[in-house]
Order: sequence, then structure tokens, then C-alpha cells
Amino acid sequence: MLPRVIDAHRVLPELVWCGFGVLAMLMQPFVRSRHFFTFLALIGALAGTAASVTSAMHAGPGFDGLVQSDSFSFFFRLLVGTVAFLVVLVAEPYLERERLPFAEFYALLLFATAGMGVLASAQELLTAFIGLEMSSISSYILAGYRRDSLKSSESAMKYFLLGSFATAFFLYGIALVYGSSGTTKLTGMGSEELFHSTYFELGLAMILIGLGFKVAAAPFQVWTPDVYEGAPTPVTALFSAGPKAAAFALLLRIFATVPAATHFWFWAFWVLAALTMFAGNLGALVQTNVKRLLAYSSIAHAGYIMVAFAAVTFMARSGAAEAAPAYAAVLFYLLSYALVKLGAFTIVSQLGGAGEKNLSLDDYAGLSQRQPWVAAALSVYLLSLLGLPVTAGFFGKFYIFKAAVNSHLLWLAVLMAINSVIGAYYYLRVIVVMYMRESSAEAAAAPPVGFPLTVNFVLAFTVAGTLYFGLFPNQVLNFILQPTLLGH
Amino acid sequence: MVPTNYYVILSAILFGLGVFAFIFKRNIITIFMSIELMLNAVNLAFVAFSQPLGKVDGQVFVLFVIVVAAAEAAVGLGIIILIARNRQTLNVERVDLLKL
Amino acid sequence: MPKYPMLEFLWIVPLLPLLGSAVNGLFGAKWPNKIVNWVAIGSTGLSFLGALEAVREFFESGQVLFHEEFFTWIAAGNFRAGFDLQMDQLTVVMVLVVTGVGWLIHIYATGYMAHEGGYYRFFSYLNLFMFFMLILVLAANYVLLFVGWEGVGLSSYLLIGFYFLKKSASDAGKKAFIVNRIGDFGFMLGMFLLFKAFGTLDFAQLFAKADRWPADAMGHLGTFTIACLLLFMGACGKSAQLPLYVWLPDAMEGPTPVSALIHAATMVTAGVYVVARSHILFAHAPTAMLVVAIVGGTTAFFAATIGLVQTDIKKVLAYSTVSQLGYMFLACGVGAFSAGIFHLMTHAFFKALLFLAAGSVIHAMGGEQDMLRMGGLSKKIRWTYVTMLTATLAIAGFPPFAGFFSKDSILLSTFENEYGGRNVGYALYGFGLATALLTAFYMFRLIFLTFHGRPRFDEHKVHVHESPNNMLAPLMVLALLSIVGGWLAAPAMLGTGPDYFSKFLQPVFGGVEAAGAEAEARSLEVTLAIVAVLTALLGAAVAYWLYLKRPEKTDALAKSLKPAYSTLLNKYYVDELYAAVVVKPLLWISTNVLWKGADIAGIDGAVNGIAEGATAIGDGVRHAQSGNTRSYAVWVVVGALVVIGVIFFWPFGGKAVIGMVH
Amino acid sequence: MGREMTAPLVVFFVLAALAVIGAVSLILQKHPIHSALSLIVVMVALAGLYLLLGAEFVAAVQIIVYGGAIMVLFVFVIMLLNAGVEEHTNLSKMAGAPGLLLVVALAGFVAATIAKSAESVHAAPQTGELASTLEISNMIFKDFVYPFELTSFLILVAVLGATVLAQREKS
Amino acid sequence: MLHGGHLLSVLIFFPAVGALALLLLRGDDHKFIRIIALIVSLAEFLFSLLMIRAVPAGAAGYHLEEYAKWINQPPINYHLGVDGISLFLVILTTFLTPISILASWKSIAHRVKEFFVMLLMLEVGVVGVFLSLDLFLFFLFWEVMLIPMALLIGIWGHDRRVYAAVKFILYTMAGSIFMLIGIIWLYNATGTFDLPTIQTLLHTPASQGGLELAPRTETLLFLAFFLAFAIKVPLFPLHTWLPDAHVEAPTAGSVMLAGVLLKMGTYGMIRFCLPLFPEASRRAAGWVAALAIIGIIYGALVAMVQPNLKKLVAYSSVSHLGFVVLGIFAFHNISMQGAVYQMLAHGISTGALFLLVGMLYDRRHTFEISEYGGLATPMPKLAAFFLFVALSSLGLPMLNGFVGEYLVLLGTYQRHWGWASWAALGVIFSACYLLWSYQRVFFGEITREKNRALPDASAREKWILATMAVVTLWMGIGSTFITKRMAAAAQDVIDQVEPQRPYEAAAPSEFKRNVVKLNATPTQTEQDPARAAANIVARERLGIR
Repeated sequence: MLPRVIDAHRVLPELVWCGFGVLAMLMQPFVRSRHFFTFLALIGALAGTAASVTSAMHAGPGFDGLVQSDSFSFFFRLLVGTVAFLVVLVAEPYLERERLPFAEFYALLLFATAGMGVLASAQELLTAFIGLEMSSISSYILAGYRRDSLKSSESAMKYFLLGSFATAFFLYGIALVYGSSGTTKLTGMGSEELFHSTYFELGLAMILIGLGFKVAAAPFQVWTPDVYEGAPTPVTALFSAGPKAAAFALLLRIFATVPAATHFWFWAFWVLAALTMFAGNLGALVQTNVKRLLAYSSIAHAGYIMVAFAAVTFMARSGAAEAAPAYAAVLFYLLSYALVKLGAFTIVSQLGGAGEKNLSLDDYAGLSQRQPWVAAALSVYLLSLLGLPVTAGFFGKFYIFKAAVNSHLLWLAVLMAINSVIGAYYYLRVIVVMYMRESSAEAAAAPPVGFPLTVNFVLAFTVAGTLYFGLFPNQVLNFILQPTLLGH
Repeated sequence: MVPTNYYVILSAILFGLGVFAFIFKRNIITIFMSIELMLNAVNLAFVAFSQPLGKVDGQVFVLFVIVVAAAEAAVGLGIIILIARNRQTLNVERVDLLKL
Repeated sequence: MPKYPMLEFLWIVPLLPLLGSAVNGLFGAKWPNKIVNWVAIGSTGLSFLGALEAVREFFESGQVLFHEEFFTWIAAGNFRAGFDLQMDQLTVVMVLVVTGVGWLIHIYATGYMAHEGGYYRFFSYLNLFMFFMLILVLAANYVLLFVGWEGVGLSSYLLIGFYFLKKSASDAGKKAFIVNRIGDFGFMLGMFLLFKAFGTLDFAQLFAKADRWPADAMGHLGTFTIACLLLFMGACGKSAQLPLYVWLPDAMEGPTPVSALIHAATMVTAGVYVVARSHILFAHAPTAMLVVAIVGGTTAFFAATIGLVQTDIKKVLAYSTVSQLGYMFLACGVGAFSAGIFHLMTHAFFKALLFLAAGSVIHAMGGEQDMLRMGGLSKKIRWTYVTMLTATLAIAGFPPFAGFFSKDSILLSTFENEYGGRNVGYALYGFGLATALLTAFYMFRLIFLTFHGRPRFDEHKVHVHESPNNMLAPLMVLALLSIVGGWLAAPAMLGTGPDYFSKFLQPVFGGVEAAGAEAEARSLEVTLAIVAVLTALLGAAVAYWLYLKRPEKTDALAKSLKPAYSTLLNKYYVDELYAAVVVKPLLWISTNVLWKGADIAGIDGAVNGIAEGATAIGDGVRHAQSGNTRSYAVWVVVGALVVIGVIFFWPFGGKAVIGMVH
Repeated sequence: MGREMTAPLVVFFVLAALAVIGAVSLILQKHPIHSALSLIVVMVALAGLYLLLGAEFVAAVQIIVYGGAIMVLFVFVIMLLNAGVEEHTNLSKMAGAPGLLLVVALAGFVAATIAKSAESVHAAPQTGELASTLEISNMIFKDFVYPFELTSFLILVAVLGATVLAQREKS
Repeated sequence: MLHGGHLLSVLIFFPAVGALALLLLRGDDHKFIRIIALIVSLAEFLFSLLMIRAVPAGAAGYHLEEYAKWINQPPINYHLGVDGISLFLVILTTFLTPISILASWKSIAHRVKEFFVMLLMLEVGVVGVFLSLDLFLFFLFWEVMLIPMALLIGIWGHDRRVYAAVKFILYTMAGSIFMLIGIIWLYNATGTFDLPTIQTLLHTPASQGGLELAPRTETLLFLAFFLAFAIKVPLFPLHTWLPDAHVEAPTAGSVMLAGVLLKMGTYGMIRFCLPLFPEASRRAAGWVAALAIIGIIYGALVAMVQPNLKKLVAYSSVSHLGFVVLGIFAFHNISMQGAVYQMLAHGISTGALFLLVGMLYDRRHTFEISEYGGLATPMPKLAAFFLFVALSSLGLPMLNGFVGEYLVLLGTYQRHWGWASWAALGVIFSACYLLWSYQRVFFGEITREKNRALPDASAREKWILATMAVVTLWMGIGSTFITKRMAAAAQDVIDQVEPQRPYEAAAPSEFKRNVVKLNATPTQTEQDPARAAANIVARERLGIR
């Protein structure tokens, strides 16, 4: 029962990412050129992403069902790989500006990405747990990467303490699930008996608590604003796009594979979704720090995604094919959301200036005058977050609405609608500040913030993606909606 | 023989105490220790479950958890040192720059 | 070459003044007055000639009704409003009065307005008025009539407010328009109801259908009654009847030719015209007829009483106009449509004359309008005096002046009127006769105060001078018409022949007025005529006694009847009443209740309140974010409890989702 | 509890009591060192329970890695940072009485749920056989080789993280 | 699947191309930018006129349809079409855009390029809304249009512009998000977003494969759509965004807002609420009419007491649009045509009013009526135009406002005389507030020295206003040009709401010039002898010719 080559194929992306991470670590004492590490990291991220194609071509369960290489994991590997690639590009000027070591950052980034990849492909809870820890522990470190910054270290501390706290719940949930089903493989949890098992129910509840924390569902969301604010902005960009997507991926896989989970989780998701939307949007209403505002907005969007989860439950009754639109809603939303958040945080990162001083909304006043293209790009992101047509965010929201309405979750849809309006207010506020207020005197006098090529590439990529998926979501959707998405 | 439930109840109590400790302790290190307590509770549950199931994988999980705990300890203590160095305190309540 | 070119192109008649208006309005500013004159007088004059020719062709063709559809103006569903003109005998009267009198007044105005600023503007407006008035009388359906109806209102608004620098003038213009709009409200609803009932608003079709419908019973608010009352509401507004008469006295803010043309001779009679035009409908609505008669009679008397004490020469004439219009409605109300139209015509002559003469007086006095500052003008402006006296005699109803005949036929019809078997005519007749008395009194009061007695002005400062010829000539023509205008009915009075005027209108109003009236009826007519003349004489005598013989008695009388006097002087406080009951409360409610209350505080307050509420909650959510890791842990525990609570204890169907029925 | 008090049961209760006392002591101790020592007591007690459950390899690892390595690290850091008695700041209301209630509610619920449902854990067919270390290693290196490999990267991350975070500024 | 070339696509995207061109061209030469924008918008106007040929009078249904697959999951298609109702709304849009551009010629001095780009993008959105036959596509344009408008208000507006812009967008979004839910619900029920298809399905009995909605569902769906439209219209009591938006918007913004954007709401009601949810529409009609009537009177009364000229015009819009809504929900083909006509007329009149108010603002930089007074003396031409426009707005016959208002009231009266009677009060009040404000602004002596030397209308302003005046007059007289083209479409809508009303079902005949009325009357036999004689004469006269 030794691992076969094909098993390696099925986890190739993670191995590649880890490999490049190790490589970066090993080279660190010997190479001084930071460009080298950037290059290495880019290649690593790309290579891993490319490797996900191979692993998708060798679709199937790996390691006797610990992982599953299918279109679903392919999608998420592509997503997190791309996110990692873009984050490297964003981080390069940031690290240089803040005078932070390169090699370690990239190594941690790649390890985190690998962890997310594991989460996305895991079909067994322990593997998932290890993946989760890989991405989490890397994240803790990355959050505190600006060691001399009080905020950064505090962010790391909070993330670490609370993250570990939540992980303990997750783990306890695994224990209970294991106890009641006798296995940790998701595929082994299909039995009818489990519908009546209290242990299993409690275990799933605990797992939901752990993962709810990771995806920042209210009332677990409290850590998010602090951590997002304190972490170095490129890392925040990673946080909002990567780990969250990975955690959702795991949730989705549990949903798809464990019938009892859909059974037990439905109302929990209903309630969490409602709470999360309101917590995020209402909290964001009063924020004046852009980074923090975007953090709250992340919470709100997690809430929207959870609406789709509630819909998944409902649709899953009629079989995987019926639930496909709801899965599609989640996946498409995560995609659009990742693009947008990444872009937005990129701009925040760049405009923050040395030591991340310019994060206040006031610093964005008159941005459209000073740096029209940047303002336009940020507007595109914000409008996408707001869910305006011609952006990917619109389709994301549209599909969620559709899933919700399909599942007769009208009230949830209505709550989401109300939240969309609340959300519109603060997104617009940023646009208003950029376009309708005049720059402060010193901001106007200061030279425009430089946007190096790498950052511009990220912006162009994300804007183009946002608009492209906003106009032609076909290809992605066709991919997502294929019946063999989840490999079984 | 000791019923498995007993172990599981004990693990629940320990887990609860861990949660309790997490909330009530102010020293970051102690808080971290309470996490370790929670992980220990989980381990107990794993082992307890593995016995009646007649499978060793529960024990294997414990090993993994211990490894992860070790890793967490390394990173966590690193972070604690960082905080202590930056803030000159280990009181978690004094580390509240980020809020609202 | 068509056989009847003018009828074929009847639209030219109204269009000419419109062209004149447009040309003057667009280019007149840069032109000398002379060219403006040519355009204005030329267009109306040609229009008058065109009308004459059209009338000739109409009679030549021997048609009962000429009707021509020029183009479709509005069409929707089964509704069609065309630019359709028609001509029948009623139209003939109206068209000739409008174009004829209008033309004369245009000529007069060239003299009167010669020294005013905005000369071109004045004539542009005046021509515009002619256009709309012609549309009004030529229209072949209610909608087009309404075009003219509103259009003359507009012109009236513009002309009253001609001196726009004066607040009182622009106020008066606005008031005229708005009060008219109140009437139009009824008019429109009347049209809607008619359309609902008959499916058309074309006169010919509508009346044809209506004629075959059963009439409404007495006191029954059937379609006819309601429609007629609504139409009459419009007529009340336009023709300044109670309770919508308030605008007309104020309208005297306009230049005097305007008062003569619009607010005496033509526009204000449009209401009478509409009632007469709709006589078939009214004939089916006896209750509405009674209302018309009562409103007309009351207004006639009411306005006359106010006229008694006014000192502004134009105001007296204005109230007199209101009163005379009441007379016309009285006639219509008792079914004597042709009498009403007859009075409309004669009134157009003598009232226009009165106004023009008054204008001449004002012109002579250098703008003074207060009769108490006049006196003894008869010698200085002899022509004006003569013509004005003619008109006064006519309006007071002395034979053989025009007013005598028209008023007499109204009183006669009133006397004979019955409603539901009871003769209500006596009461109406009483009103009519009393009005005649008052009319004679205030008109002679006007003459005596203005032209007789000692001058009560500083003769050194005011250089009294006779008006130029272009002002006097229209006066002469109108004076002539005021004398002979009523003679058409004279044969009937004298028993030598039919009432030619009624006979002329007979195709329109149907078989009325037996030509060779029986002896009994004629003796009644003669009796009533004598009574009327005696009444008028009495009025004139009292005026003579009070204002020439014993002027000191006037004040004493005024003092002894102080409350009544000041009530009259203040026009029964109607304006004040409207202000207090309608205008002010409306403004107050609009400002404080609707705008500041409902809009700002209520709706906007609620919206902003929601926003603020959301922000407040947001602030609360924010404060959950205390920054303290321990409290965050508590939140995580809360979340854990929520999740567990929902999973284990959810009351709404719990976990039964899977089993949920579609 | 109508169960006969057998020897294992007695041992269980003793060890359980020890563990709970250790945990409570962890909470009640004011000084981190004392808390750490309390935690070690818990761990040792748990190791005993593992033995009772027949998982002696796990028990050994528990003592060596947990009680030995990890806790030593803790104590070392406490010493390094010279951490004193816990301060009494009372900044968070949330963490006060309501927090207590919530935690009690949570723990109580979990324990009660578990106690109530003896159903899923099959009446333990106590074989008495100890799981062989071989079996465990087989499992690790065959069935769970992938997570095992991943843990190596995890350790790497931890090492990397510790160095990144704790290294002195190069000024 | 293409029937009429790509004219509609061109109409939608041509301004976008223009905007893009502007964006990429040099941004410093303001005059150049203005001219390009003007040319683009004029060309667009000419294109839109081409549509008239394709929409024959009396033909119901959609013309110039374009159809292309766009998104396959769910099947969202690019489906465009124009009918008699949308035709003129599009033309109104394309007409007002160059006018707005001209109106902003001088008054927009900063961020010129962006301004015109926004204006053109706004045109894209609005034209798209009117031409979309796919619910999703419709919603897309509906939302997209918000942003340029909000920016127009927020960047180039007056003091409280930001508040107004945000309020505008939030109000609209609050409504439209529910519409989105409604659209999705419809999709779920029908499996398509295609408007004609859904319409057919909803009007087919379930036994024949159609979709019959449960009353409650239908009502909810109706409300979801209606709310979005009612906010846009705006219907009382959802109107409070409008005064703010109008007052703060720059002139061009106000013109577009009042002229076109509000119509999107009423257009939506006609296009979606009535045909898709006839039962619910009928049930709601009383309530909607009540709100519309309240709006008419309330808007007028509040307008009357406004101290701010622009706010006055804004509230007058509330009042005028009330007529439109009333006309729509009276379910009478006359009132329906009246409503559409009123939409167009209001676009022109109120647009012109805002232009004039903007011109005053350009001179004095205030909207306070009390700051003006006696302006007729220094600027007689502007005063004349203002009066003309005010008269058209208060519904003077022979000007555009009358036709719509009259038809609405007439049609409404045929069904519900009470509604019409209450609504007709608006006719009185509109005269009150317009004439009163006109008096306060233009009449009397000059009270502020600043006003004494104000320049009269410039040549550019005169051209703008003259164009508006000509259109006003033309619409007042030649209304059949428009009504005959939209009659069939309006009838179609009515038929869908109340198919069982035969007496109006007769297709409106086209009226020819000089048809002697008595011949055209269907009730020949009803003539009485005297009239018949007149007939004969009339016929003879025709014979003579």
C-alpha cells in the first residue's frame, strides 16, 4: 500500500509549492538578490498552478481517499495559486519599502498556499486539519511579519491565539465525528445512521465552529478586522482571498460528500449568514480606515457566500446535479471576490506609503484627480463588491440570489438584498471620497504614489478579470457546472 | 472496564476548562497553555474513541496533533516573545491597539 | 377655385391674428410703432374681412351648419380631437362681434398705447388673444373650444400683467389665470363626462346623440345635469360669476383697451357662449338650468350692489360687467338662449364703448381713475362724453338704445319661466329688475361724478385733453352700434314683426319665439318694458339727486349706513374671505404640514432615521470589537453556542430540512 | 451508577480527578510557572489514562514530547520573559460574568450531550490488547503518509516562523 | 435571428464608443472635447431617428429585434427590440443628450472630459434600458446607468452634492435589488429571462403549458418590480431623493434626470408590471392610483411653497409623474397613451425648465427665488422662454403638456371618475406654483442690484431654448405623429392587463386629414333629421369639389 506515482500527481501542486518554499528557505543564506527570490516565488507559484493542471488530468482520489483531485480542487488550486502569484507581485515593492526580508516571506507564502491547496483537495479530515494548520501557522507568522510594528505583532498574536482556539474546536469536532462514524474520511460518512447520531451532530457543530472562524462568520468574525488591519497589506490581500476560499472549499466538500452535514447545517448556515451579513455591513458603515473597512466588507461577503451554502443544503436534496447551481454560485463568488479583494488591497498597500500611514479614508480624498487610473481601478473593485452589473461581483451576487430564490430562501434573499443596500452605502462612500472630495493640501502637493510594473500588472489583471467575468461568465460557469465537478 | 463515555466526558470537561482558562487568564503564555489543555482534551477523546472502534488511527491522530501542537508552540512562543519585546507586557488586555 | 374659398380655408381667419402676434412678438421689438400697428391692425382687419366673407359664403351656401375638419390634433383610442371648425348662426354672431369689436379696439389701442413701453408686446398679446378667441368661437368640438378657452385665459393673463413691474398687475394676472383654472377644472371634468356618456366631444355628433336621450328629471343629478353643472363651473370662471367672479375686478389692472376687449366684450362672454352652445345639454337638465339662472340672477344683483359704491371708474365698469354677465346667464338659465346671446352682443357694443370711453377719460386725466377726483369733464372732452352717455343710456336700458331691447327680452323670458310646474320666474324677475335699477343708478352716478359737477382735481396740474382721432373713431362706431344694435328685436316689441335676432338664431336654438306673438303676450311684454324703463328712470333720478342735486347727502347716507356701505366698498370681503379660508390655510398646510412635516420630518426623517439607525447599530457592532482578545474569545464561545443552539434547538422546523416538502 | 467499582475504574477516577484538578489549578494559579506545572500534571494524568486505554505509545509520546519538550519550551519562555504574577486589569466586560455563564453553558451542554448519548460508541469490546507500535507506524507511513509528509513541512514552517519572529532586529 | 440590422446595438453602444474615444483623446483641450461629445450625441440622435421608419403606425410588437446568445447558464440573451412606446423614449433620450451637452458648454469648467464621458455613458445606460427585451439585460442597464448619474451629481453638483448622489443611488438600489430577486424568481418559474417569452408563458393557461402564478406570488412579484419602478418615478412617498438630487445636480444632470431617468420607472411599469402581472396590477391599481393622486396634489402643493426654484421644479416632477402613473394604472387605452405622451412631454418641458433654471444659476449662482425678482427687465428673452416653458408645463393646450395630461385624465375618467376628478385638481395647482414662482422671479421691480445688469440669453442659449420651444409646440400640435405610432403598443399593454374589454379593443384608426366627420361616424343611423340635412349639405359640398 505504498504511495503510487499517481498519488503524487494528485497532490503535485502542493508538493511543488512546498518544494519551492523549501528552496527559498535554503537559498536564503546564499543569495542576496531580492529579485532572485521574487522570481523564484513567482516561478514557484506558477509552477504549482501549472501542476494543478497535471493533477486535474490525473483526476481521482489520491492516497486511498485522503485527497481528491477533481475539477473542484483544480478550481481552487488555480485560484489560490493565482492569488499567491499576484500576492508575490504585490509584496515585492512592499517588502522593499518596509525593508523586510524577502526569502522567508515568499517561503511562508508558498507554504500557506500549499496548505490552502491541501484544504481544497482534502477529502479526509485529518489531512484537512494539517492543511488548515499549514496555512494558518504560515498566516500567523505572515501577519506579524512587520516585527517592529506594534499593530502587526498584535495582529499576529490575536490571530494566533484565536485561531488556535478555534482550531481546537475544529479538532474536537473531528474527534467526535471520528468517534461516531469510525472514520475521518468524508466518503465514509454517508451512512444513514449518522443522521441520528448526536455525537456526529455535535462533531459537525464543532467543525462548523472551527471553519466558521476561518471564514469569519459572525459571531466568530471579531478577529477579522483587527487581524486584517494589523497585518502587512499584501498579507491582508492574501488572507481575504486565499484562506477564506480554502476554508469554504472544505465546507463545500463536506456539504457535497456528507449528507448528514447538509442535514444538520442548514439552519446554522441560515442564521450565520444573516448574522454575518449584518455584522459585516453594519460594522463597515462607521469605518474610516480603508483597510479596516475592507475587512468588514470581507465579513459581509462571507455572509453572502453562506447564503449560497444554505441554498446548497436545500438543493442537495435532489442530488448533486440539482445543487450544482448553488456550488457554482459559491465558486464564482469566491473567484470574483478574490480578484476584487486582491486588487483593492493591492491599491491600499501601495497607497499606504512607508509604514502604512495613509490608510484613512481622508487620504483617498481627491484620488481621482491625483491618480485617475488608480481611482478608476479601485472604483471597479468597489463596484464589483457592491454588485453592480458589468463586474464579476454582480454575477456573483446574481448567482447567489438565484440559488437562494431557487431554494425558496426568500427571506434570506431579502435580508441579503437589504444588506446589499447597506453595503452600497459604504462602498459608495469610498468612491465619493475619491471622486467628489478635493485632495488635502499636502496630498495634492506630494508627488503621486509610484505604482511599479508588478503592481500595475496585478491591477490590470484583476480589473480585466473583474470586467471579463462581469461580461462573459460563461466559460467559468461551464467549467463549474460540469457534473463531475466534485469527482463523484 | 471503563466505559468510553467516561473518557469522552472527561475530555469534554477538560476542553471546557481549557475554554474557561482561555477566557479567564490574562497572561498570554497561560492563555496559550489553555489551548494546549484543549488540545490535550481532544487527544483524550481520540484515544478514547479509537479503543472501542478497535482502530489505531485515533492514536495516529494524536501523534499528528502533538506534532501540530509542537509547531504551534514554536510559532506561538515566537509571537509571545515578539509581543513581550514590543509591548513590554504579557497581559493580553494591554495588547489592544487594534480595535473598533 | 373652390366655390366658397373663405369657408374652405376658414382657418385663415384665426390664423391671421396668430401670424400677426408671432411677427410682432418675434421682430416687433426692433420695429417702430408704425410697423407694429400695420401688422396688428392689418392682421385683425383682414381677419375681420375674412370673417365677413366667410359669413357671406355661409349664408350663400344655405347650410344649416358648416363643418370642416382640418387636421387631427389628438387621437387616442376612440377619442379624437380635431382641429375642426364649424360655423352656424351662433358662430356668426360671435365671430363678427369678436373680429369687429376686436378690430375697433385694436385701432383704439394704437392711440391709447402710443406712449407705453413694450408696445410690440402689447399688440402681440392682443393679436394672440384674437387668435384664441376665434378658435373658441369657431371650434367644432369641446376640446378645440377648450384650446381657445385656455388660450384666451393665457392672453388675459399676459395682458392683465402687461405692466409687470407693478405687483398688483402681475398679481391680478395670476389671479385671473388661477381662478379661471378652477373653472376649467369643472369644464374638463364636464368634457370627460360627456365623452364617457356619448363617446365623442364633437358638437354635432354629441348634440345629435344627446337630443335623443331622455332629459334628466327635475332635481335628479343625471349625466346631463352633472355635465352641465361642470360646464357651467367653467363658464362661471371665465365669465366671472359667483363665486369665481373675484378675478375680473382685479383684471382692470390691465391697459384699458384690454379691459374693453377681453374683460368686457369678448372673453368674459365665452362662458355664456359655451352655455348657449351646449343648450341642447342644458335643455335636458332643468336643474342645471335653474342653477344657471339663480347664479346668474344672484351675480347680477350682487355685483351691481358692489358697483354702487366703487369710486374707481374702471372698477365700476368691471362690476357692471359681472352684473351684466349675470344677466346673460339669467337669460340662458331660463332658456332664453337667444336673448342671452342678444344681450351678449349689445353688451359687447356698449360695454366696450364704456371702457374705451373710460379709457379716453383716463387718458385725458393723465392716468387718473378715481371718479372722486374728476367732475365737470363733459365740456372738455365732449366727444368722449357723448359717446359714453350713449353707452350709459344703452346699459341702463333706455329705449331705443340697444340695451333696452336685449334686457327687455331677458326680463320677459325670466318673468315667464317655470321650473317644475312652479313659477320661479317672479323671484328671478325681481332680481333682474332690481339689478336694472341698480345699474341705472351706478351708471348715472358714474356719468355725474365724472362729467358733471365741479371739477375735483387740480386743473393746473392735470391738463385735460380730448383723445386723438384714432381713439375717437372706434368710440363713434361703437356708439352707433350701441344705438342701433338692438333694433333687430324692435319689430317684435312694436308688434310689427318677429324678433329678427331670435329668428336668425332659430336654426341653432330651435323653434322658439313665436314670431307673431299673441296679443296677450305682447301686452305683457309692453307692460314689462314700461316697468323696466320706469325702474331705470328711477335709478337715474336717484343718482341725479344724490350726486348732482344734493352731493352732501351722499356722505351722510354713507355714514348712516356705515356697515352696509363699508361691506359694499370692500366687496363683501370676499377676497379677504378667500384669502383667509382657502389661500392662507393652503399655503400654511403646504409649508408646515406637507413640506416640512410630511416630507422633511416624516418621510425624509424616516429614511435618514433608518440610515442613522443603521449607523448606530454599526457603531454598536464596532464596539463589540473592543480590541481585547479575551472578549473575542467570548464572542467565539457565543458563536459556538449559536451554532450548537441552532443545530440542536432550532424551533423552526429544526433539522427536518431534508424532509421539507417542496 | 450501578456499575461495579473495578480496579480500572478506580484508576480512571483517580487519574481523571488528577487531570481536572490540574486543569483547575492551571486556572487558579496566578503565576505562569505554576500554571505550567499544573498543565504538566494534567498531561501526566492523561498519559496514565492513555495507558489505561491501552495506547502506551501515545502515552510515551505524551510524556516525552508534550510533557517534556513542549512544556519545557513553555517554562523556558516564561523564564526568558521573566513573566511575573498575572496583572489584574479589568478592561473587558465581555470576559466577566457573561463569559463565565457562556462557557459553563457550552461545556455543560457538550458534556451533557455526550453523557446522554452512549449510543454511538459501541459497548467497548475490550480486547485488552495493546495496539502495537508497529501498527501505528504502518498507519503513519502507509495510510497517512501524505499528512505525515505535510507535517514535516509544518515543522519547517514553525521553525522558519520562530526565527523570523524572534530574531533580533539587524539595525 | 437578426431582423433589422444592428441599428439598436449601434444606438446603445455608439455613445460608449464616443465616450471611449473621449477618454483616450487628449484631455486638455476643453473645446475639442465638447465638440466631439456634441458630434457624437448628435449623430446618435440622427441614428435614433432612423428607428421611426422601422416602427410603422398601428403595428404592435417589437421591431428591429436583435438576438444573440450571451450567457448560457442561466440562459441570458442579448435581446433588443423597439416598439411604439420605447421608440419615442429613446428619441427623447438621444434628443436631450445633445441639449444637455450644449447646456454644459460653459458651466462645466473642471474635469471636463470626465463630465462628457459620464453624460455619454448615461446615455448608453438609458437607451439600453429602453431597448432591452431580456429581463437580465434590462436590469443590467438599469443598474449601470446609476453610476454615471451619481457621479454627475456628486462631482459637478452643488453644495450638498455628495449627500444627494448617495441618496439617489441608495434609494434606487434599494428598489432594484428587490427587482433582481423578482427577476430571478421569474426565471426560476419560467426558465428564461426573455421578456416576450415570459409574457407569452404568463398569458397561457397552465393547461396549455403556460405558467399561472398563485395570487400571493404574483402580488409579491409585482411588488418587487413595482417598488423599483416606483422609487425611480418617484411615486409618493418614495420621492424624497428627487428634490435633493435635482437641486444638487448640475443642469445637464437635472435635465437627464427629469427628462429621461424618471421615465425609466414609468416605462418599467408599462413594460413589466402590467403585462407580466395583470392580476396583481388590477388588485394594486386602486392603491397605486391613490398614491399617484396624492403625489399629484402633494407634489404640487409642496412645490408651491418652495423657496428654492430648482426644488420647485423637482416637486413639480413628482406631481407630473403622478399623472403618468395614474394614466398607466387606469388601464384605459386613452389614459395609457396619455401617460406615454405625458412622459415625453414632461421630458421636454421639465428638461427645459431645468435648463432655464440652470441658466439663471449660471448668472447668479443661486436657486433662491427671493434672490431674484424683476428679471423680465434685464432679460426679456429668457423671461419669454421661461413663460413658454412654464405654460407647457402647466398644460396649456397646443403645447405638449396638455395632450398627455388631458388624455390621462380623460381616459382615467372613463374608468374611475373619482380618480380623475381628484387628479384634475393638479391642473389648478400647477398653475398656482408655476405662475407664482414666475411672478416672483421675473415680474415686479428689480429688488437686488446684482440682477440689474444680468445678460440676456446668449446665442447658444437661445438656440437651445428655441429648439426646446419648437419641440414643445410641435408636440402640442402634431401629437398624432407620436400617438399613432404608439397606439398599438399601448393597446397591447391594455389588452394584456384586461383582455376582456372589447369596446376599446378596436384598433385605433388612422385619421386622415379632411375626412368629413359625419362620414366617419360609425353611428350614421343615429342622426336626427335636422342634422341629417346638415350632413347632406356637407356631402354635397364634398361632391362639388
